[in-house]
Amino acid sequence: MSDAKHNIDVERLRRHYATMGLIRAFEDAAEQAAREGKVTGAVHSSVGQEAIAVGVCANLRQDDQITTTHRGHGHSIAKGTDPAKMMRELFGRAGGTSGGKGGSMHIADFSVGMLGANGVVAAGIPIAVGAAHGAKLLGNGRVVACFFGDGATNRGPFLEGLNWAKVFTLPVLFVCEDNAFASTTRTKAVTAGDGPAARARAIGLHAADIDGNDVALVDATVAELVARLRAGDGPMFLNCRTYRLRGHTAADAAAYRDASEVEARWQHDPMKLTAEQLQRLGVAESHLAGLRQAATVRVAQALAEAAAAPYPARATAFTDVQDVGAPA
Amino acid sequence: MSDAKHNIDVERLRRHYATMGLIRAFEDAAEQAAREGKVTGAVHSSVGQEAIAVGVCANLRQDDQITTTHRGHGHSIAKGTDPAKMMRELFGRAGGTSGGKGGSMHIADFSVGMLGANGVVAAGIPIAVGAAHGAKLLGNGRVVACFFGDGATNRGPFLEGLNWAKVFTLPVLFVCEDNAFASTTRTKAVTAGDGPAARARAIGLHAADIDGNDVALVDATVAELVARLRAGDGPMFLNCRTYRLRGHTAADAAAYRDASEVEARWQHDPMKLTAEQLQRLGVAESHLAGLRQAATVRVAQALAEAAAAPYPARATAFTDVQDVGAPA
Amino acid sequence: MSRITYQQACLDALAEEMRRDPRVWALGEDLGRGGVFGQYRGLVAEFGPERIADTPISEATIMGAAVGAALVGTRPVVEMRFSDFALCAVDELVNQAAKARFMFGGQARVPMVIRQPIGMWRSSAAQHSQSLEGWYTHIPGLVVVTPATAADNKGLLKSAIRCDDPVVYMEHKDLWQVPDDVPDGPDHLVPLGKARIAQAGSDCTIVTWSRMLSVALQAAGALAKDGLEAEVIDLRTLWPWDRQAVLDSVARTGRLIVAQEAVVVSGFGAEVAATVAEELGPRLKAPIRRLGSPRAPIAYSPPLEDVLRVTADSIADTAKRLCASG
Amino acid sequence: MSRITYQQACLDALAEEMRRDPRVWALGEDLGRGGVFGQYRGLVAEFGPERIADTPISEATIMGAAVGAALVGTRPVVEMRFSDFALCAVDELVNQAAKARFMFGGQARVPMVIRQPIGMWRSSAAQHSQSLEGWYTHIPGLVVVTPATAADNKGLLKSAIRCDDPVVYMEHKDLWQVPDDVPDGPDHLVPLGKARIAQAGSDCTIVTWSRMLSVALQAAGALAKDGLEAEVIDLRTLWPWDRQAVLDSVARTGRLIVAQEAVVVSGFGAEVAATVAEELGPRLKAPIRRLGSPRAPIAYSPPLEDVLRVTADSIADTAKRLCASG
Ligand SMILES: Cc1ncc(C[n+]2csc(CCOP(=O)(O)OP(=O)(O)O)c2C)c(N)n1
Ligand SMILES: Cc1ncc(C[n+]2csc(CCOP(=O)(O)OP(=O)(O)O)c2C)c(N)n1
Ligand SMILES: [Mg+2]
Ligand SMILES: [Mg+2]
Repeated sequence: MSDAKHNIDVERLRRHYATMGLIRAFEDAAEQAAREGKVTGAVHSSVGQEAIAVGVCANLRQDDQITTTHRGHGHSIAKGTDPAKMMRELFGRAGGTSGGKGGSMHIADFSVGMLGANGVVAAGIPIAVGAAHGAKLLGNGRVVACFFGDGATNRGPFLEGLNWAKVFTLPVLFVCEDNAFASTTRTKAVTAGDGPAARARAIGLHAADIDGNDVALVDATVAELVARLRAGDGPMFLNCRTYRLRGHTAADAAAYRDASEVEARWQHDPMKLTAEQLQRLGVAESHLAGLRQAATVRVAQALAEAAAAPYPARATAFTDVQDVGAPA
Repeated sequence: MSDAKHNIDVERLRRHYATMGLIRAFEDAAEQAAREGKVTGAVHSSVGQEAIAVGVCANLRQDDQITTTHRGHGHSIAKGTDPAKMMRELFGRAGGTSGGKGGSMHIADFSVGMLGANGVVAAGIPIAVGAAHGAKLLGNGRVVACFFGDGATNRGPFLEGLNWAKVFTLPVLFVCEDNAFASTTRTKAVTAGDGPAARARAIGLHAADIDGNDVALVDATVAELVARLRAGDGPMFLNCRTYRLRGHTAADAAAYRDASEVEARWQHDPMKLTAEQLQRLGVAESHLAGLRQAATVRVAQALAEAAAAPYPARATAFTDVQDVGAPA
Repeated sequence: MSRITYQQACLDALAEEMRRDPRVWALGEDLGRGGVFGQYRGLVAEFGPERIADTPISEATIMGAAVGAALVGTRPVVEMRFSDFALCAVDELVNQAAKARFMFGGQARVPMVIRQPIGMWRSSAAQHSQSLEGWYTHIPGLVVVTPATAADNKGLLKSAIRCDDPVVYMEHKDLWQVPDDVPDGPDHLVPLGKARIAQAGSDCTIVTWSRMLSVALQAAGALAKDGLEAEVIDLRTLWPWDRQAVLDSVARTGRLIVAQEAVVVSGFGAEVAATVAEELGPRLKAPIRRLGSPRAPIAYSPPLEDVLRVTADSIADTAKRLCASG
Repeated sequence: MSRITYQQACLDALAEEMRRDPRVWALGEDLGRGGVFGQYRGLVAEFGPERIADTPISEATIMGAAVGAALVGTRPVVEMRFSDFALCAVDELVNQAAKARFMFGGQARVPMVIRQPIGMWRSSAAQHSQSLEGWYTHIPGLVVVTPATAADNKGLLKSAIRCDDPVVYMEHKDLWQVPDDVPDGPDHLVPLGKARIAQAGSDCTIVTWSRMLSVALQAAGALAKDGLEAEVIDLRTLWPWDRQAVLDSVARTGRLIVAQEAVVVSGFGAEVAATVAEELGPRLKAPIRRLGSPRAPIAYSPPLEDVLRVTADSIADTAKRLCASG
C-alpha cells in the first residue's frame, strides 16, 4: 500500500515515523537533562524538524556523508548514530561518540558518515563541500548532505560554498532547515530577498523549496535530488520550510514569540502529520503509540546508561591533539 | 546639443572624456614607473575601465563617499583626488595622499570622500556598507558608492554586505567592474550562475547590468540609481561589463590570453568609444587630442614632482598608529 | 558605591555613554532581546533599534561595517558574542580596523569597541571557550582590554568607548554574575593601560588579568596563611600594558609568576615574562614561572575541562617553591 | 647536491610528494598559471587541473573545503598567497582544522598543509607584509613551519605533506629567488621540530628563523671579525620547537638574542625568551634580548619600511653589548 501523493510505501513511512519518534524522544530527554544540569553544555533541540533529518538521510547510503550544525542530534540519529553513544557524549562520558571531548555541539560519528556537528554557524558548509570534493577526487561515488539553518544563509561561507560546489560539479545536497528563527531573532527580519532557494538559484544550483514537515515529501524530493547527484549533475539545493517548536537552547524560554503562534505551529508538528498520514494508510494509532513507546524506552535506557557511565580518563584531555607537539 | 540615446549633453560628455583621459594618462605613467622600478609597490592599472569610474562619480557630491579596490586610481581621480598627490603616494613620498604610508593599494582621500582602496579583495564592501550605515545614523544625506571586481563576488563579504545593506535600507550603490579577469584567472571559470546582477537580485536588490565602456550609459544609469538612493529606496546594484586591457599588475604580461582577444577588446576601448561619440556630436578630434595632451602634461608634471619629492621623515613610521600604546 | 554585577556594570556603562554621546551605537546578533548574556538587556527600549541594532549572522560584515561606520564619524560598539566567533571577522579586525588610520596616513580614525567574551564557561567546549587575548596584543593599532571586576567592567568599557582607536574588549563569560562594589554615577572611568595592585605583598609578584584575578587572590590568601606575602597585579589592559607597574613590583619582590587562563605557549604571559627577563633578568631571585592552559583544545567533559584550569593551589604551590629557592 | 632556489626546491618537493601519493593535491587561486610566486609553475601540466586546482577567490572556503577533503582521506595543500589573506579564513583554520581531530575524539585527522607566505617584500605595505607565525603557535592542534633555506623548503615541505595534522607552512616572500645546496632525489626529508645550528659559537646564542637567518649569519660574520663567536640557531619549526637545542646552547653561552622579523610584542620570540628565562634564568650571564619589528603597521615607503627591519648591525651591536656585560 502506498500514499498516492508521494508514492511512498507504508512500511517506509512507518520506519520514518519510528526514526522521527526516536529523535523526538532523544531531544525531549536531552532538553530535560540539560535543564536538570545533568547535561552540562548547551542543548539545541530539533523538535519539529525531525522530518527533514529522516527524509534526507533515508536516501543516503551508510558510506555517504553528512555535516550538521549545533542542532544536529536528529541528523545524527537519522544517519545511524547510536543514541546511547550520543547521550553519553552529551553527559561528557567515556564511550561517547567523541569520547566526551565534544559534547552536543561536536557530535560526530565517522563510522556512519557523520562528519561532525559544528559550533560555528555555516562552518559546516565549506567542510561538506570539501568532503564532496574529496569524494570526487577519490572517485568513491559518495554523496554528501550538508544541513544548515536559515540564519546561516547570511554568512559568507554560504555563498562561497555553493559557488564552489557548482564550479567543481560536486555531489553535495545542501539542505536548509528554514525554521523561521536564528537564535532569538526572526530570520526574516535580518534576511533580504526571496529566501534560501532564490539565493541558490542565482548561484546556478537547481533548488527545491518544500514543506519540511512532510516527511514523505522530503523523502520523495530528496530521492530525486540524490539521484541527480549520483548522476554527476552537480550540487542540488533543498529548502525545507519548518518551525523551531522549542527555544533556541534548553535554557531559552523563547518569550519573544507568542504562545498562540507556537500552538498553531504544533498543529503542523511532523510527528502529528505523519501519524495522521499513516492512519489514513491504515496503520492503527495503537501501533504508532507502540513505536513512540519503544523510542521512549530506548532513550530512557540510553539516559540511564549515560548517567551511570564513567567520565573519561583525565589523560585523554591531551590525546588526539596532534602527533608532534602535543602536551606531554 | 545632446546625445539622444542617453540624453547627455555634450559639455558633460566632454568633461567625462577629459577625466577619463586623465585617468588613462595616470595609469600609463604609473605602470611605466613601476616597470622602471621608480614605483616600488604593485600597480594595478584600470586602463579600459575608465568609463565606470567617471560615469559613477559624476553623479556623486563631493561629500558623498566611495570605497575602492587594489585597482583604484581611476575611482580616486574621478572622485576628485589630486593626481599629483596620488603619484607622490605611489612613489612613497612625503605629501602623498597617505603620507607615503599606503602606496597604490591604500590610496585614500577623505577630503573628497574617498574612504580608501583596499589590498584585500571584497574587503571594501562591508566598509562601504558601514559608511552608508553611518550616514543613515547621522542623517547627513550622503550616499556611498562601492567599487569592486567580478572576482570579489565569490567572497563571502559580497553576500553579507549586500544583505546587510538591504536589511537596513542603506544608501549604497554597489558597482561591480566585471572585467572578465580575477588576477590571471578568467572569472567565469570559477564563478557559477548568471553573474553579479543575478546574485544581487536574489538578495532583493534592484540591479542594472550594462556596458561599462559606454560612459554616457553609465552616467545615465547611475543618475537614476543614485536618485533612488537619495529617495531612501535602499541599496542599488550596478554591474558594468568591461575588460581589463592590461595585465593584472604592471609586472604581468598576461600571456594567458591571446593577443587577438585583447586587440579585439581595444576596439571597444572606452576612450575610443567616447571620442567617436563626441565627434558624432560635433566635437573636433583636434579638441579631443588637446584634452588628452593636457592630461599627459599634467601627469608628466605629477610624475616629475613625485620623483623629486622627499621621502617622509623616518619618525612617521610610528605616527598614526594609535593614541595609546604606539611605539615610542 | 553600589554592589552590582559585572553584567550590570557594563550595561550601565554602555547606557551612560550612549546618553552622553549620540554617535555611540551597538550592533550584533540578538541585541534587541538583550544579547546572549543579558549584557544589552533593556537598552533597545531606551535607545531604539537604530542604536541597538540587531544584525544578521554576518560576523565579517558586523566588523567590517563597524569599520566603515567608524571611519565616517560614528562610534560603534560591536558585539561578537564569543571571541571564538570573532575568528570569522579577523580580516576586518586586523587588516582593516587596526590598520586604516595608519595606512591612510592619519586621515581618519577607527573609534570602535569590539566586545569578544572569552574564557571557559562550563562545558562550552573547543569552539566556545577560547582566550585569545594574546593574539590581539601582537597587532599594531589595537588596544586590548580584559576587565576582571564589575568596577573595571564599568570604568574600562567607558574608556574604551571614548577611545579613538579600535579596542578589543574581552569580558570573561564566567564573570557576568559576579558582584563588586562599583562607584556610582557616570564619571567612573578607568584609564587604559594602568594596572591595579589588587593586593600588595613583598615576597613574590603574581601578574594576572581577567577571571584569573580571583584565582590569584585566592592563592594569595592561602599563601598568607603560610606567612608569604604575594603581590597580585591585575593588568586590566594588555595593550598598552603597565610595564612599569610590573617591573617595579618584581624589582621589589624578585620573583614573578604570570597566571593566565589562555594557552601558555605564546600567550600574553610570554610577553610579560620575556619583558621582565630582559629588564630585570640577572636581578631576579628565582626563575620566572608562567601558569596557564596546556596546549590542547578545550574539552567538553567537566573533568577534562578542569585539567586545563589554573587553580589557586597550583599558583600557591608555584609561589612557595619560588620563595623557597633563592 | 644541486644549487637551486627556494622556489624550485618547494616546487620539486610538491611534485615529488604528488607523484608518491595520489591523495596529495593543491588548491588555491591562480595555481594553474603557476601561482603568484611561480611556486606551482608547470605542475598543472604533469598533474592536471583536478590535482592542481584553480579556485575562486574564496579564502574561507579554500580552507574549509580543504578541511572537509582532509577529513575524508585526501591530503590537500592549501595556497593562501599571502599570510595576510589567510586572515579571511581563520575560523576555518583555528576553529575547524586545528580542532576537528580532538573535538571528534580522534575519529578523524586533518592532514593538510596551509601555505602562507610571510614577510616584508619591498613596498607591499600593511596588508601584504605581515609575519604572523607567532599566532599559530598559540593554537593547539597546529604545527608551524618557517623554512629559511632552499634545502629546508624542500625537506620541510615534504615532511609537512606527510604529517597527519594541519601544518601552517610559512615561506618567506623575500627568499623565493635565493639559491642553496639542496640534496638531490626524493628522499631529502627534514624532520618537524628539529632546529639546526647554522653556525656554532660559544659567546652568545642567536635564535632565529625564516629570512632573519641570513641576517643573523651576517651579524655572526661581523662579530667573528671582532673575535666574538656567536652560535646561530635556525628553529625551522616553531611548533613544535626545539627547546632542547636552544636550552643546550644558551646553557653553554649564557647569552640569548632572539631575532625575528615579526612584531616583537607577543611574537614567537617572547615564547623563546620566556622559556629560557624559566629554565635557565639565574644561570644567564646577561639579560635576554629580543629584536624584531616595533609594534607599528608596515609602511609602503621604502625608508619607512626599513625602519621596521632588524639589521645585521643591530644584532651584532646587541651581541657585543651582551658579551661586554657579564
Ligand atoms: C559564526 C557564528 N555566529 C553566531 C553564533 C551563535 N549562534 C548559534 S546558533 C545561532 C542561530 C543559528 O540560526 P540558524 O542558522 O537558523 O540555525 P537554527 O538555530 O535555527 O537551527 C547563532 C546566532 C555561532 N554559533 N556562530
Ligand atoms: C582576499 C584576497 N584574496 C586574494 C587576493 C589577491 N588578489 C588581488 S587582486 C585579485 C583579483 C581580483 O579580481 P577582481 O575582484 O575581479 O578585481 P580586478 O583585479 O579584476 O579589478 C586577487 C586574487 C587578495 N588581494 N585578497
Ligand atoms: Mg533557523
Ligand atoms: Mg575582475
